[in-house]
Amino acid sequence: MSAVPVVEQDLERVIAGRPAVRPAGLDDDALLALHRSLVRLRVYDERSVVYHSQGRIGTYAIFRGHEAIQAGAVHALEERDWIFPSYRESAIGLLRGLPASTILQWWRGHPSGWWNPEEVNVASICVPIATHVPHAAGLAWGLALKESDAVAVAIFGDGATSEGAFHEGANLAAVFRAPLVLLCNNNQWAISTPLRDQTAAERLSDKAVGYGMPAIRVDGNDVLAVHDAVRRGVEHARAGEGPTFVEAVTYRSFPHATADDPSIYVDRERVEAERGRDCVAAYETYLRDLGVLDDEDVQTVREEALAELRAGIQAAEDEAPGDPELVFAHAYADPPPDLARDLEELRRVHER
Amino acid sequence: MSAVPVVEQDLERVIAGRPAVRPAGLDDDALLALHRSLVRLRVYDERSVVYHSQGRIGTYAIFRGHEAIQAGAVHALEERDWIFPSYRESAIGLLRGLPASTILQWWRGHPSGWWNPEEVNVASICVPIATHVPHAAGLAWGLALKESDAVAVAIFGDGATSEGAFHEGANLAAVFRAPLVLLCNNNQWAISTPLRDQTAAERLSDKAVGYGMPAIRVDGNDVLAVHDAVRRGVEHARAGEGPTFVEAVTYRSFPHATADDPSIYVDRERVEAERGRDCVAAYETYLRDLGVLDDEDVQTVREEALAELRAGIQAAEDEAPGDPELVFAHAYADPPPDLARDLEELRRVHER
Amino acid sequence: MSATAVATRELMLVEAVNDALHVELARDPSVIVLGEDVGRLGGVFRATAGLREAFGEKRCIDTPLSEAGFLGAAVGLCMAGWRPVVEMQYDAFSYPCLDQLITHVGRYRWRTGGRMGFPLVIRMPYGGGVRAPELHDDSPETYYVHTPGVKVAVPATPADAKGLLAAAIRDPDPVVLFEPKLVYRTARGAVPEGEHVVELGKARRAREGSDLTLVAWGAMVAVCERAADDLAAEASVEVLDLRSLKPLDDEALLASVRRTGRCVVVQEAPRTCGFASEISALLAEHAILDLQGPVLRVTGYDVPYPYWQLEDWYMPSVERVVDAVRRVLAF
Amino acid sequence: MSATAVATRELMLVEAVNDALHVELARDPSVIVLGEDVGRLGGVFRATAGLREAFGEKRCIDTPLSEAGFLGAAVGLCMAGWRPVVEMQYDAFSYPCLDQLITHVGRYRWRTGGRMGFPLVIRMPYGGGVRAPELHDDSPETYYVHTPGVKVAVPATPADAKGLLAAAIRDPDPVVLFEPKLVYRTARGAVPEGEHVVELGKARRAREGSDLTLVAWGAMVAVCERAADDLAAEASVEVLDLRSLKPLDDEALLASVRRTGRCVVVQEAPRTCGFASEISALLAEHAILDLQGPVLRVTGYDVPYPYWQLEDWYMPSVERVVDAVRRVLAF
Ligand SMILES: Cc1ncc(C[n+]2csc(CCOP(=O)(O)OP(=O)(O)O)c2C)c(N)n1
Ligand SMILES: Cc1ncc(C[n+]2csc(CCOP(=O)(O)OP(=O)(O)O)c2C)c(N)n1
Ligand SMILES: [Mg+2]
Ligand SMILES: [Mg+2]
Repeated sequence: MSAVPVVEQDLERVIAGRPAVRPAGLDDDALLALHRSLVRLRVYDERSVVYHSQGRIGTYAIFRGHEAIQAGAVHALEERDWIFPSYRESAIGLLRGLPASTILQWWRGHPSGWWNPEEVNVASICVPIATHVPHAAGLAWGLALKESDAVAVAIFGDGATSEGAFHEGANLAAVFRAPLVLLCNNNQWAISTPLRDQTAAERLSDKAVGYGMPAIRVDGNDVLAVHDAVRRGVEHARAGEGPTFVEAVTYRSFPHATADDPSIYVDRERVEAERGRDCVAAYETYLRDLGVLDDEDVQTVREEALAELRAGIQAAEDEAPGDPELVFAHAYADPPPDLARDLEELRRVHER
Repeated sequence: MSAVPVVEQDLERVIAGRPAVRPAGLDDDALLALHRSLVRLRVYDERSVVYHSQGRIGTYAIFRGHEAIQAGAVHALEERDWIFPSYRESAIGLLRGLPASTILQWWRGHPSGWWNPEEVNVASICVPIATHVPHAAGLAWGLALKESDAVAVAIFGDGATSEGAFHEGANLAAVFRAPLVLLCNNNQWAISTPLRDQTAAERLSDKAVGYGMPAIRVDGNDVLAVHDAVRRGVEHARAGEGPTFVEAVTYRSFPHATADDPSIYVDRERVEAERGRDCVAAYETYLRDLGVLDDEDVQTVREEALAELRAGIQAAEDEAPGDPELVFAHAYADPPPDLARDLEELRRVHER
Repeated sequence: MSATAVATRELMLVEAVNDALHVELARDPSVIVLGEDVGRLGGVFRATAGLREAFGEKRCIDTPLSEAGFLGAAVGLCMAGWRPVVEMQYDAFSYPCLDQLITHVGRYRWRTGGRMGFPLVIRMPYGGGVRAPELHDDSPETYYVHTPGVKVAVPATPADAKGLLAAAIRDPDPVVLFEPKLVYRTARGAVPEGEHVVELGKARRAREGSDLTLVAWGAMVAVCERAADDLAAEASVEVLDLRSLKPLDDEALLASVRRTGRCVVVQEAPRTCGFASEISALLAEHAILDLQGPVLRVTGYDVPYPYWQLEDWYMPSVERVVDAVRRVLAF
Repeated sequence: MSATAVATRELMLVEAVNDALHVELARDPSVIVLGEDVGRLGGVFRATAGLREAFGEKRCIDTPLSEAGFLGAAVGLCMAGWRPVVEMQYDAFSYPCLDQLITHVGRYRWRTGGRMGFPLVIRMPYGGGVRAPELHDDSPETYYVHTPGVKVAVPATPADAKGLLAAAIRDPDPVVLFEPKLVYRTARGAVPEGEHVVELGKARRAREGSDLTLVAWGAMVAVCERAADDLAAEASVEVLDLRSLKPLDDEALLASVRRTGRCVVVQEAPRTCGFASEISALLAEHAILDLQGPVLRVTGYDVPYPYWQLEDWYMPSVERVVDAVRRVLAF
């Protein structure tokens, strides 16, 4: 393999070197597990784009190229640690045992797209930008108050750092030394808005200084670098030292979502160049260099992932449509009485 | 005089040295004008506390000890430059020609406490924390878009830096290179909340890094240091280089407001020590050392200020109570018709 | 709710709030209090006084100045098994938290398919008449009660201030409590000692009457009672204290108006889309044949809350209430 | 408003919005547009397409992702003499700006004693039915219309989308414009070319009728028209498109209901304190003797807007409107 080309200066990297060097603390199984996660995410994403074009799921936020950030983070965590995803990490629950059908149903607008965060320690997908950062801070702080040693990771974009919610959540986490990793997927775009219109800071990791927390800035296409950065943040957090900001620098070389047409605003050459730096391919080359992975393995992992997705879409499509009762369910544990009357009314009108 | 004692490490100072050195660019008149402003603010504040205790004005936010920050800033500006005060700088308009009675009426809850910001380039007093930061950013940016060379200063507290509004305003100002000085009165308290519970950052000025703007950190009890810092920020802004963050470090050694009893939460010894570092006294000593000021001058300036305040409270008290019509006035330039009906109704009911 | 033999103490409304917090924090170790200045200071109105001393600084927490941040954190605290009671320092300073409220507090349980609970409480002093600078006088209940997934209560008496807060803390859902700051220290009354819970969704008949129903909540209940006194020679006026806006005791409302045939609703908030409009709408839907006159609303106006020397012209006065009642009676 | 000879073009609603922006930016050099993705991209719905090309990047500005920040900045831009038109990308993503809206946009003119103007416009796509993930479907008009100091309008047709936006831009006060995204590309109609202004505060009779008035705004107007069609054999149903919620054309409302004697109000937003409640309350106050039956509201429910496979159960349907009309007629 050739070294992952320089996306930006000043980034930590692991897999860029030749000959490939095995990172400390990761044995073959761990390296291959990471690979499997990358591929599962990649295949989920690829298939979702196809399913969307077939009209089988709704609008979908593509994460191709960002699998290294997601898999790198999850593998740096223990099962008891919490993940707070944005819409960009909609499928991260796969790596925690959520069935593909659940996540597909989320994108299909089916009520069974709901999951129980507590079962997998993955919070609900956050649609509004950055508002989950205070949740993650509160959860992490709340766990520490209960003397648990679990930690949390919140994942958000470069654009998210402009929101007040990011600021307030990050500041609060630092003040309360919440065991939290703030993982910023700096893909350099917020829909059509480039990073330079988002901030005048040179690096997003510079923001950490103002919160009095350490920052690590890594190549977001390098799954091992992300893994290592998040691992260090997690150790810091578990040791009671508070939050860390991790900036994972990558590039959004695909549309923001299926509805988006980036041809209006992006530089095609840059996109082409960035596509050549694919994080999954880079890692596969690295593992091959290490002698840990061969073509057959790649094939098997991919086929398993494809089977998982095929089964997932099948399960999703086989599921009965949601009962209208669900419109009224779950908002309250102890609902105001008019909701029951409304449901009755609705049934009467539509079932006559 | 003895040097102003060290409030914190790592602060820029001007008047701390002996023998006193005249700062470049400020002649006797300028130095004395600054003194006069300090005294006018001091007297306004002292009298307001008295007026409050006499029941002649309502709850009042004391700014004793912060006069150096306010006067230092105003004197670093041209008349065409805008000031965005918080409640803590309620009387800053005095230095721009607002009558004391106007500001006293604000605290008396009289509608003539309203002023026209455009006339003095002083925005309305901002009561909610930090929400004026985006206004100042927008105004400054808007002026630049009109190719004016005026700049703006927004003044806010240490606590304000925790709010999303501060963050969003600061970031936006930096992105649009708005000609703005963000002047933080770090008095180390937000009501009863000390700075260490507000942020884990070592210095508030560290926050500037994350916005890609320069920062200056000065002794907020040193009017010349504040003046110099704001002046540099203003020059930077006027040159089209964008915003600067100025942290003026002081200490709130008086209650948050007349309703507050800090004895519950402050350290009395620290308060006593801080009171000994009074910014007005320090500057007077400095001017005496320079030979620019003598006891008689001090006396005169103070008496003039007192006369201004006496006349102000008189004028305020002489003013007729506001017409109930004002309840309905001014919200809209072109009000929905029901407001006129409401006024009629109100008159009918209360005047029978 | 309370049996006849319950011991009571005479308390001011804000003391009753404080009492509820002491009792509930002692009862349930998962209850924690957070907000600006609630710890060291015990709150700018002293509603949280003594909590830090009694329960330690991990259960009564001074937050950074960031309403959206600490309400968002409270969502996370719920996920970690806590029952946070969040103080907003004043009505208008709760507005920065509306985004968290609308997008998360009211929706997170739904998002989990009802599998996780968000038993958080937001309490705040609200309302005018306190001779304070602007933005210390708002009555923002509409923003909250219009938001799905949350409940809203407003006490008018010390006993209800304690009982509704206790109910809110024990409720499995997010509850917003508006405390009428105008009467924090002037409303005094007997408050049951120890545990005292006033079920959400039950109105209180503050005064019985047969000719017209005055509907109010919070500080306006006392205004209505004074109006009823002033009208005693002319009419028998019932005063219904809603206590809880969501869930709403629509049965009590409809029963009262069906009996009296007339209704005036009184609120401090601006008129358009205020909760008084909701009450009128319910009557227009369910009591149209019972109404012997128009349903009038006596409300704040659709303008910014004025400078305080003029605030008595803005707040619903006894005179305005009396006038409205007379107009309905004369209809 | 428009003379008979005005040239028109057939446009989709979102095109009419775009047209208004082009015309108004050309007319008045102090009008500028800002928001997320309004520049390079021309808006996620392409409502601002072509503006940057036509007027330059200083008059069509991509902001950082910070709704409170750029609405706050718009307040400052007004102070510098600009007339900013701010886009919120979606209804629910406007919630972070509510604090600026309530504490400043609606109050700043008042604060200056009426001496400074704040002619800003907030426009946003709103409403459900678009098969999108959560928080892309809200109808938040209550939060805005309850806030003093702002005006609120909601077009239902392409011509009104253009005319109301032009009126909002020319208005001396802050105006919030809700654009029904559901019909952005399906509502088509003749739109006057060039300058076209539809005065705020004038309702539009979308359909004439004598037995009952259906009151609606935005995307619900078409639902009401379909319901009126379905009912044609049974009753003559009038459809009143309010167009502007504040100022409200209460004369047109009362005139219509006085004539028909019956009213059903239809809105997408949750029921409690929705604008439908305000309409009901106005009728209960001013038309009580004219009403021949209850005023019914057909609304969204007081629950989070559901996952989209269920959204048709949540949104007011033609069936629900028809049912409500029949109930009132049978009363
Ligand atoms: C509060 C809010 N405002 C606007 C949006 C609309 N929106 C969805 S994604 C997006 C861009 C986000 O960019 P970034 O944070 O960089 O994340 P990325 O999409 O690149 O992963 C915007 C503006 C939103 N979801 N929430
Ligand atoms: C949004 C908001 N929240 C809460 C308050 C109540 N409050 C008034 S002053 C204050 C403390 C402000 O501290 P800081 O920013 O340091 O300014 P200082 O008072 O020290 O000048 C608080 C919490 C407010 N005015 N606005
Ligand atoms: Mg991005
Ligand atoms: Mg302070």
